[in-house]
Amino acid sequence: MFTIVEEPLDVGALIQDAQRRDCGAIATFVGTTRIDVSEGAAVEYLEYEAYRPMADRKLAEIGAEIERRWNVRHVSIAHRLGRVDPGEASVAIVVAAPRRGPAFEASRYAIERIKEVVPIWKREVWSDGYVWVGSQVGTRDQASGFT
Amino acid sequence: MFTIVEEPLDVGALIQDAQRRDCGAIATFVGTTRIDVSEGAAVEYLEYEAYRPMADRKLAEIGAEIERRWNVRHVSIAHRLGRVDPGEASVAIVVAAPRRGPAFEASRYAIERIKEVVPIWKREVWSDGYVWVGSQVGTRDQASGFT
Amino acid sequence: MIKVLLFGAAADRAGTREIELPVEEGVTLAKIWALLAELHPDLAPMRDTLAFAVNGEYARKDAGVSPGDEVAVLPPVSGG
Amino acid sequence: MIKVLLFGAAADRAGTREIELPVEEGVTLAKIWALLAELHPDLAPMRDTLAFAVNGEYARKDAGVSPGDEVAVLPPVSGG
Repeated sequence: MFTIVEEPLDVGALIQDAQRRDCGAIATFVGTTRIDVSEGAAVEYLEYEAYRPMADRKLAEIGAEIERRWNVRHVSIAHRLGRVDPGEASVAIVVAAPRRGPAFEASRYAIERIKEVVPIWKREVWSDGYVWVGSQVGTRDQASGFT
Repeated sequence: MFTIVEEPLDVGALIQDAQRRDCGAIATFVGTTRIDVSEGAAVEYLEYEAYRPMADRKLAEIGAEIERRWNVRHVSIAHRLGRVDPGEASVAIVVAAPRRGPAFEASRYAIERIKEVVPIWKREVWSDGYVWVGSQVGTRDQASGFT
Repeated sequence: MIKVLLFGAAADRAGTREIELPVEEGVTLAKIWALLAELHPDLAPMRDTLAFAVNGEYARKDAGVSPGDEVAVLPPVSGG
Repeated sequence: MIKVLLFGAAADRAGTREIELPVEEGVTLAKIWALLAELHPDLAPMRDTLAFAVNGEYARKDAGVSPGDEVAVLPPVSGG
């Protein structure tokens, strides 16, 4: 239910696994690699790394928090590591609940928490260097953090 | 992008079609057949009917409303007709946006609007009769609307 | 003539999904509803829950209808 | 000895992903940080942005560390 993988995510399969007779709603969030263009350069891909197994455990903790706070019956989260090309899925969150309100709220909560507490980092690899997102450290001229 | 079909929905394919290099978020809502049990009977399946092509046009109008109100780049809605078995998907909404806030809001809005304005009806087929949801008309004893 | 389509619980109550009614130019939906309720008395109790469409768009009960139009009788929708 | 793992921008700045440090029982994370910043001065400017973990759980800078523990230096996370 909480996985960190190197391969492309199969979101359709994750949703199928969430289908239950006691649920009327499945809310899914998929984070994809958005390509920014600035100053004549473009992001070519993202590269993710994680501190494992802490990251795995934090994903499971988010799932447990959700099951305490909302009436949901299924939570799965899959996060990708390594190179993720433009438009591809880096994270998928699938929540099934009897009613849609809790499903929406819980899926939103999951992505916000992932971005706060799960030890995963990405760097943008541009045509002219890379930048660690959040730290602004890297080899691009624009990566001016802490210089 | 806005379809009403008799076959099972392929949500994975809908999400794949929504992946874009200029978007960082895909919010998906899937409505599934939830099985209620009451007074010793159970729902065996749901059966949907639509007033077409008005229903098709209303789905497209919801898509257009969303594109006016939020910064989203892709909206697709698929609704199923005919018999839908327990746990299966009756509706799928997929919204891709540069940022996740608008994607979440728009997908929520879509399902609320579908339930308000799209001329589609379902009846619950129970082991002991059926009931039109919303009208409470049917052949079950509990279907006591307008007696 | 106009064609009246009935859906969901309304089709159930009327025992039919389609009715042809002879009407004159400019007759209102309210008048058409009165005719329907007379022809199919089991529909009458649903009155306050129904919506109507003319040629595939929601219309108020005071809207006028012309021969050749398609009127739809719409119980509370329950898609999703 | 303790093992210090560095990630993301911190690994970049330090030029390494893993450092072994000889420490005594009960040394604080603050002290370990001071040692790291001395060994790898390019890390020093990141100080206010970093979080730390001891044995896979977030820990405050006044937390004590024992020989054999695993300390991780965590830049602002950017998953999702």
